Amino acid sequence: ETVLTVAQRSDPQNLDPIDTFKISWGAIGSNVFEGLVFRGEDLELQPGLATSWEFLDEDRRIRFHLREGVEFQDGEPFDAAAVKYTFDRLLGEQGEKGPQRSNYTSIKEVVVVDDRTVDFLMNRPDPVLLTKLAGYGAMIVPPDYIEKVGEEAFDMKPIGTGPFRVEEYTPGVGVKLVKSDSYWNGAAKVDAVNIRFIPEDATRMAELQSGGVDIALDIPKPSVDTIRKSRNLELVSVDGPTVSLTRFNTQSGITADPRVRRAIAHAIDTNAIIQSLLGGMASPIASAQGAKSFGNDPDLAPYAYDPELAKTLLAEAGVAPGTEISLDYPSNDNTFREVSQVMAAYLGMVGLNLSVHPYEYNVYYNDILPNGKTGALYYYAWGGWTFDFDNTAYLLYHSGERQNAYISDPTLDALLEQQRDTYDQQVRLTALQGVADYVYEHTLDLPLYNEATLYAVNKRVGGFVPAPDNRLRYMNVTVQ
Amino acid sequence: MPVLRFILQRVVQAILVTLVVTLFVAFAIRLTGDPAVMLAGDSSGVTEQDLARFREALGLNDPFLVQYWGFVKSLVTLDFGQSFFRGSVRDLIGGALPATLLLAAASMAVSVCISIPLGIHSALHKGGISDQLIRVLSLVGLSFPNFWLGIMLVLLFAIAFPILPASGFQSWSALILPATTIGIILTATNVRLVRTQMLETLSAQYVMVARAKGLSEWTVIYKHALRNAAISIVTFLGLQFGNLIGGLVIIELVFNWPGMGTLSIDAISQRDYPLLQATVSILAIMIVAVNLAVDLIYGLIDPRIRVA
Amino acid sequence: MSDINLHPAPSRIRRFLDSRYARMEFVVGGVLTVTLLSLVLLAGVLFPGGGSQVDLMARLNGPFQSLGHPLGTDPLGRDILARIVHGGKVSLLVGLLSALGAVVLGTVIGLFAGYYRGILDSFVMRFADVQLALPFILLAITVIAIIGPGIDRIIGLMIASQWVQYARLVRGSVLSLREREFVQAARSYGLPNRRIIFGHILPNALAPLIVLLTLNIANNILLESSLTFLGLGADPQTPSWGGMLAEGRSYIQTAWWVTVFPGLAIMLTVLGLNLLGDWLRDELDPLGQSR
Amino acid sequence: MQGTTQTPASPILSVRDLTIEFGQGASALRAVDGLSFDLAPNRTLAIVGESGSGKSISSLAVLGLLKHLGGRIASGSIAFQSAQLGRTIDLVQAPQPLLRKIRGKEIAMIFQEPMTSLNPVFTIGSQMAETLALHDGLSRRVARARAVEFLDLVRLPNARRLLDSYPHQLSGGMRQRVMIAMALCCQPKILIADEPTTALDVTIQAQILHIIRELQADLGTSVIFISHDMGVVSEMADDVLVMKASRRIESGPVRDVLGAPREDYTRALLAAVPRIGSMTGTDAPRLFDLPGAPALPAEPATAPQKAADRPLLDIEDLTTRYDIRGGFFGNVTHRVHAAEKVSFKIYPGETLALVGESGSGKSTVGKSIQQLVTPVSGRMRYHGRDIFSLPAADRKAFQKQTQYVFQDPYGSLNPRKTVGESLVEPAVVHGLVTTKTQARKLAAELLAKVDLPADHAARYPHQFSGGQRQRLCIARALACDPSLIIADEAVSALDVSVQAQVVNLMMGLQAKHNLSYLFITHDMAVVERISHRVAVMYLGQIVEIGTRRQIFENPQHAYTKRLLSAVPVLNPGQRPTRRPIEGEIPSVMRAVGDEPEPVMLHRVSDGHFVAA
Ligand SMILES: Nc1ncnc2c1ncn2[C@@H]1O[C@H](COP(=O)(O)OP(=O)(O)OP(=O)(O)O)[C@@H](O)[C@H]1O
Ligand SMILES: Nc1ncnc2c1ncn2[C@@H]1O[C@H](COP(=O)(O)OP(=O)(O)OP(=O)(O)O)[C@@H](O)[C@H]1O
Ligand SMILES: [Mg+2]
Ligand SMILES: [Mg+2]
Repeated sequence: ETVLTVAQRSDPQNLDPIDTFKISWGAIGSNVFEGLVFRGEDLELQPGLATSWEFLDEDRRIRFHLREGVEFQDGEPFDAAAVKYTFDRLLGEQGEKGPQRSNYTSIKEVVVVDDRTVDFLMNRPDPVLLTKLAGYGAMIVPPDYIEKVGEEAFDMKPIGTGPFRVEEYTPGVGVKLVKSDSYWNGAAKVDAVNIRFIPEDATRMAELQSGGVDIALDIPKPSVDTIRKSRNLELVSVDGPTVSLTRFNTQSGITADPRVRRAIAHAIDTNAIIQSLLGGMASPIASAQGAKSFGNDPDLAPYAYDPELAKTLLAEAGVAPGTEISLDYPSNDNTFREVSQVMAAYLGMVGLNLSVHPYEYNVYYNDILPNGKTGALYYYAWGGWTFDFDNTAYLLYHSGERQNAYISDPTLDALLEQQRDTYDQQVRLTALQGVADYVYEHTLDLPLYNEATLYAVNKRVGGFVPAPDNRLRYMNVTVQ
Repeated sequence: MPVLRFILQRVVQAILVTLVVTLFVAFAIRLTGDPAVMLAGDSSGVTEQDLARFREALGLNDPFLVQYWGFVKSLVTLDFGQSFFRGSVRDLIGGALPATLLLAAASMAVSVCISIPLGIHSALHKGGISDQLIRVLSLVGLSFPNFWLGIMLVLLFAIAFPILPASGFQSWSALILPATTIGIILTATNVRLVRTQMLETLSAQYVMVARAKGLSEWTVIYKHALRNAAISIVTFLGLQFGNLIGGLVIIELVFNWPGMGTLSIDAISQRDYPLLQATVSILAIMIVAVNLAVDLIYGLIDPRIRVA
Repeated sequence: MSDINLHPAPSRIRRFLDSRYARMEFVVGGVLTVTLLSLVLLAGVLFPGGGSQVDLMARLNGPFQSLGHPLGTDPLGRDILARIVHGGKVSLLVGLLSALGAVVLGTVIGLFAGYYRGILDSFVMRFADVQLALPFILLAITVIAIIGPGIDRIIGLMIASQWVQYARLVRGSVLSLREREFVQAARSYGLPNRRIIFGHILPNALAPLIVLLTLNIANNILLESSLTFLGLGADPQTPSWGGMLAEGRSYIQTAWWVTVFPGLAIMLTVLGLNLLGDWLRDELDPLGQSR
Repeated sequence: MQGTTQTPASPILSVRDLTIEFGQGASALRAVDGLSFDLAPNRTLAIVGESGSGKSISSLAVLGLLKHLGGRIASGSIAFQSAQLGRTIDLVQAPQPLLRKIRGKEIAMIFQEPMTSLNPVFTIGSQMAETLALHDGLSRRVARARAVEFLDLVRLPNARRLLDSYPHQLSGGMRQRVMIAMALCCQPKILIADEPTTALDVTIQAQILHIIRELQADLGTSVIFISHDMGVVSEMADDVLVMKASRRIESGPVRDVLGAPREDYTRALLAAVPRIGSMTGTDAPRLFDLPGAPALPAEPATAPQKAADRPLLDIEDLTTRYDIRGGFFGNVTHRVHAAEKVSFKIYPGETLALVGESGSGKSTVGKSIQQLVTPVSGRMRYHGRDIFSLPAADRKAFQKQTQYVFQDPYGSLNPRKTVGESLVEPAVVHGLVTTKTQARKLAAELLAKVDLPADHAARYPHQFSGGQRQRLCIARALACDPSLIIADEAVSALDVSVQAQVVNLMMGLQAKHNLSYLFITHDMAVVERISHRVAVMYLGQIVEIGTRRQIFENPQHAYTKRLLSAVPVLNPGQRPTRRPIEGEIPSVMRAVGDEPEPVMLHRVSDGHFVAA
């Protein structure tokens, strides 16, 4: 019996796809569940449980043709009723209690046409819907099984159509997956996957080095060198979805002045930060998205490091040297704690005294951020697994969004709404790039970097393909 | 029936303590955060309305006292209800509490077995080379940050000489490193404590008398002197035990030991009210129980101290 | 175990050591403490930059390699020596004040509870139970929410949550001491309770307190950083030993010096203070002298 | 068998040139200087002499326990003929494991201070059984039975129950008897008895001495008997060694040394011995004659005018009981009726001696007056006012004016304070001294009063001898000019000359300041000298009370008579012919509900009352 052991930082705490939106779910759920649409490591959309789909009724209806001969891991057949059940559950009472529902509210209803065909009736156009059907809340669940065991049991031991089934989930400790014999698309190469939750970086690395785990996720930057030097480990990196930025209080204080914001942007050498603190495992960005994101404008260059220009701009804006400003961030982010101190050093060189201020995570996202209680600068990191700028941009720049306390700009609102209203990808691209350009122009944010997703893999492991979105699939992985 | 009455009295007090602690905790946690935000997690597009819906679903819109009463009921029926994010609280605690108790007991045992002989040796050879060495080492030991020590032990025994598992909880051998780490840190203080307390009693007249009876040095020290030195030692051990079951967070993290410390820290940072209230009540009850035991032991150790 | 000293006349060397021993403790402890204190007090003069000079080109330089950074540099390229010297300000302030505050408060409360027993004792000890059961982090978050951050808050919080330990420890000893004859004697000649408590009971209950105090000084220096990182302290940029250790945590494997030197600083502080404390105790303690 | 003068050929213990030092280098203190003596088998060597002259320290040296006190043998040898090893060994050089075999089994010691010699946290039974199990290999049950036997032998009441008692539940004399029983129960070859009977009333003392003699007769035990009581010494000893200031003064057979002393010090010592009956026909107390000191007026302390004065302290029906808990839940099953309806008055300037059987409740009465234990019922008036309801200011005055000297001098001194600090503390509390210099001066004065060097103020309690500590406690009581001193067995450990000096001092103070004493003691000779009136306690009740003359010359109660007849007299070499006490040992411990019958006192003559 071959067992693959994987270590990841956190416990999703709930295996039901609609109850969680934790990235940590992705590397488990993607092996157990499948959606109608499949998006692999290359980020291309492909048929999944649906073999094909078509847009009908002026795009108000999307028809999916379902795959034959698929069954859930307990033998329950996969059919149109299961699809309908899945979305009724997501959009209904059960979904209301979870975070996933809000991503799928563009769907009005799912109608069973026949056993192998379903229609999605849309409330409004949703250009990202197909992508979203490939992940998380849209995973198809077994109606009979849920009715039989109940919601609470399903949280702990769910069943899907994927290549592995959940054998045992021990909260805080790990999940054991075993190969499903009834998988429609071949059989997994290992018999079981033992996923362990190891929150402490040093411990996860120790387990990796001692051979206790075969694959480790969430590699801390300081360990990159150690892994590289190790004889039996391999570091695998791929562009990830997560972008980090510092945002400005654009409404009050000195950062209400765009010149000051621009000055700050030019005062900080993000490249140097990436090369040193992040070990080069990140790329500079000009907007709040990485290179793989739909909506990225490759022509937009990050703000250049130009302290002289920064000083000039500050002088122009009438900011006296030695002016105090502060930067807030959530206290659980160790990397940014370092980055923030480097930023303080850079700003010091152009005459701004930056004090940094951590807040407890919940306080930060519940109070400081939404209520606009931040300092002149504040930290924001976002990892949209859809790789579509819409997701990020809307929540960052559309007025009235919960976490956007400062920006309310009709131009941005219009662009954002325009791209949401159409399935025309060209229109959308233009609009999203427009958003990026506009934000860049007015220096509404200071984009810092797009972190690479890092994996460390023992050399006895074969067939490992890194997933940019953390949704690792272990089906084709082998281990000696 | 003084002892029985004393215990009953303490049980009543324990209930009061638990209520006060949980009331405070329930109040403080609601004051400082919102579980709905945690539920939203990394999800995009969660709106105020969504949050309001979460709050409704979690029962957070009820008046505080109604919510608290619900908790008290769940406590009385020993069905601690559902965690906001992760299933049955009883199951979670049922997993974490034994792990914590095991680790705490093992490390206390390690520490007691090492520190008492060492402390006594040190006291007997006051000023000698071995005493100096023990004292300096104990200071070094107690100023070690526990995570540092833990990671070092892992690097040493799991990576450099891979004889023990680096982390985990499944096998007995996995207990060795965490118990040793905590054991070392506890030992460092306990050695000093035993030493100072023994210095005091070793000079008592009755110790001299015990020697004059021809008792072996072992009996003189471990029976006659140690028992008299034991009050402070027992108090200290009681405190340590309380601390251990309450807060092994860092060690639990380093060794990936799924105990109560991590559970309650998670509960706090996620604002998981039911889970937090339950862990804190368990903790309160344990602490009261440990202190009751300590107070009863006082009476056993020193008959001049009467309980009640 | 004690079959030593068969020939009662001690050797010359032994005698020399014995007579000097107390003074050796004093000298070593004193030198350590004074050196550390003066380094910390003179931090501004010795390292005017405050150790906050970030230099990404010089990050994680090893120790003993260049004169500029004798103890190496941290992940941001800051000089570790300078940061240790400056970090002492916060660390010593927090470590010493919090431990002192807690020991004073807890000792007084424990003395009274143990001496008078009855309702006062029950009340105080149950209050202590409540205190022990409260999760420290929650307390910290609540404090920030209500009164905001600051070093004084850190110290206050540590005192508020640690006095309990001292109170329990003292109470235990008092329960036994109050039944001793010399306490009764003092009572019989009309010594006010207050003076019995502080003059007779306290000196006999001091030894275990010192042990706990030592432990807590070290712990609080470390704890300070967790609270600062949580937002309870002033500004995480201000160096402190605990902070340096915590920040170096992810570099333990790659750059040992980042954690080892601040750890050493804590250790030397604890060592110095303890040697002085031991010396003082031996000076004051009759029981120890003739043994 | 009776003491003869010839010295047997081979001594079982032979001490040569023993020199003992404390401290190091130049500051070293010689506690014993060149001491030599021999102890023959089956004989008793009495060591007498000045308090602090090194008697106890020498005994500890024999057991090889000095290093635990911080002392060391600077030179000398101690040769011991060990029966179990079958050879002679030098105890100075012997390794600890060997010494351990000898201690307790072959050489047993009764320690001087019984109050602090028992481990407070173990029951009497376990402390006794432990030794038996160790040396005689007895099982727990057999050991307990043997322990009961020995406790009975030393006339401890309720021996079976006593096994489960803790030391603090026992009176001073009871603890001393436990110590004796413990030392005897392994039937050692050499018994070192360091003032073994100081806390015992003379009847029980006689019993104990009888047991020791029997043991000697049966097993040929040799005894080193350290005592200040010359009467006891003359009854017990074959040979006597006199010590003063760390040195031997003279030694020899008892008849020679006590009958025809050669040295001045011995003569002075003997001259100071109070002889019972010497006061017959007088009413008032009289000072001891101190050799060398100027002759003193015959009658320093005039009898107080009771009729005129109101009593200083008026005790009425004082009842104090201790609960004894038993069973799993710790219910009260028995009560110790330590004081039952005790009534007496003390007038200003008067000394009331409280004598009585060991364990009869004398200390309890003292502690009740001092409010250290809470009485069950009764009234206590001080200057006519109820002690319990005194307002704060008067309570303070009461505490200043009544000083209590504890029976346990070691325990009642704070081990962490220099004796200087301890001595002046009462005076400091009551505002009599305010400055450091005053305090230092007072400490020096007080030490001088009890014949201790002023520089001892800087020492700590554990650095003194038993008698020295006792004097410290007396000195402390004198610190703030009290008007009543309750002295519980305060002079029992003092050698006769120091005792005479201290008692004289007390009487002098009485004459000068109209001081009153409640003098709890077993030493009838001292009682005769010092007291105006005497109260006799038996089983928690006062059975006879009257003036000293009435009691001594016309004792009425059977117990009083027995007490007076049991006083040993100095008659070197003469063995007493008293019969041991037999029969039931009466006890003050009773089951709950079984209250003792209160005795009724009948008037014998004016002021003399006796129980029916
Ligand atoms: N630990 C000590 N350190 C210093 N001096 C001590 C110590 N113990 C005893 N001494 C001194 O040694 C001397 C002899 O003490 P020891 O106890 O033998 O006297 P003693 O003859 O038994 O007197 P007493 O009749 O009063 O009991 C005393 O002067 C005492 O002060
Ligand atoms: N704390 C206590 N608990 C139980 N019994 C006690 C306690 N203290 C004293 N007793 C008992 O009370 C009785 C009287 O004791 P007390 O000390 O008053 O005797 P005493 O007359 O002073 O005797 P001695 O002359 O031997 O000192 C004894 O039988 C003793 O066992
Ligand atoms: Mg003596
Ligand atoms: Mg008594």
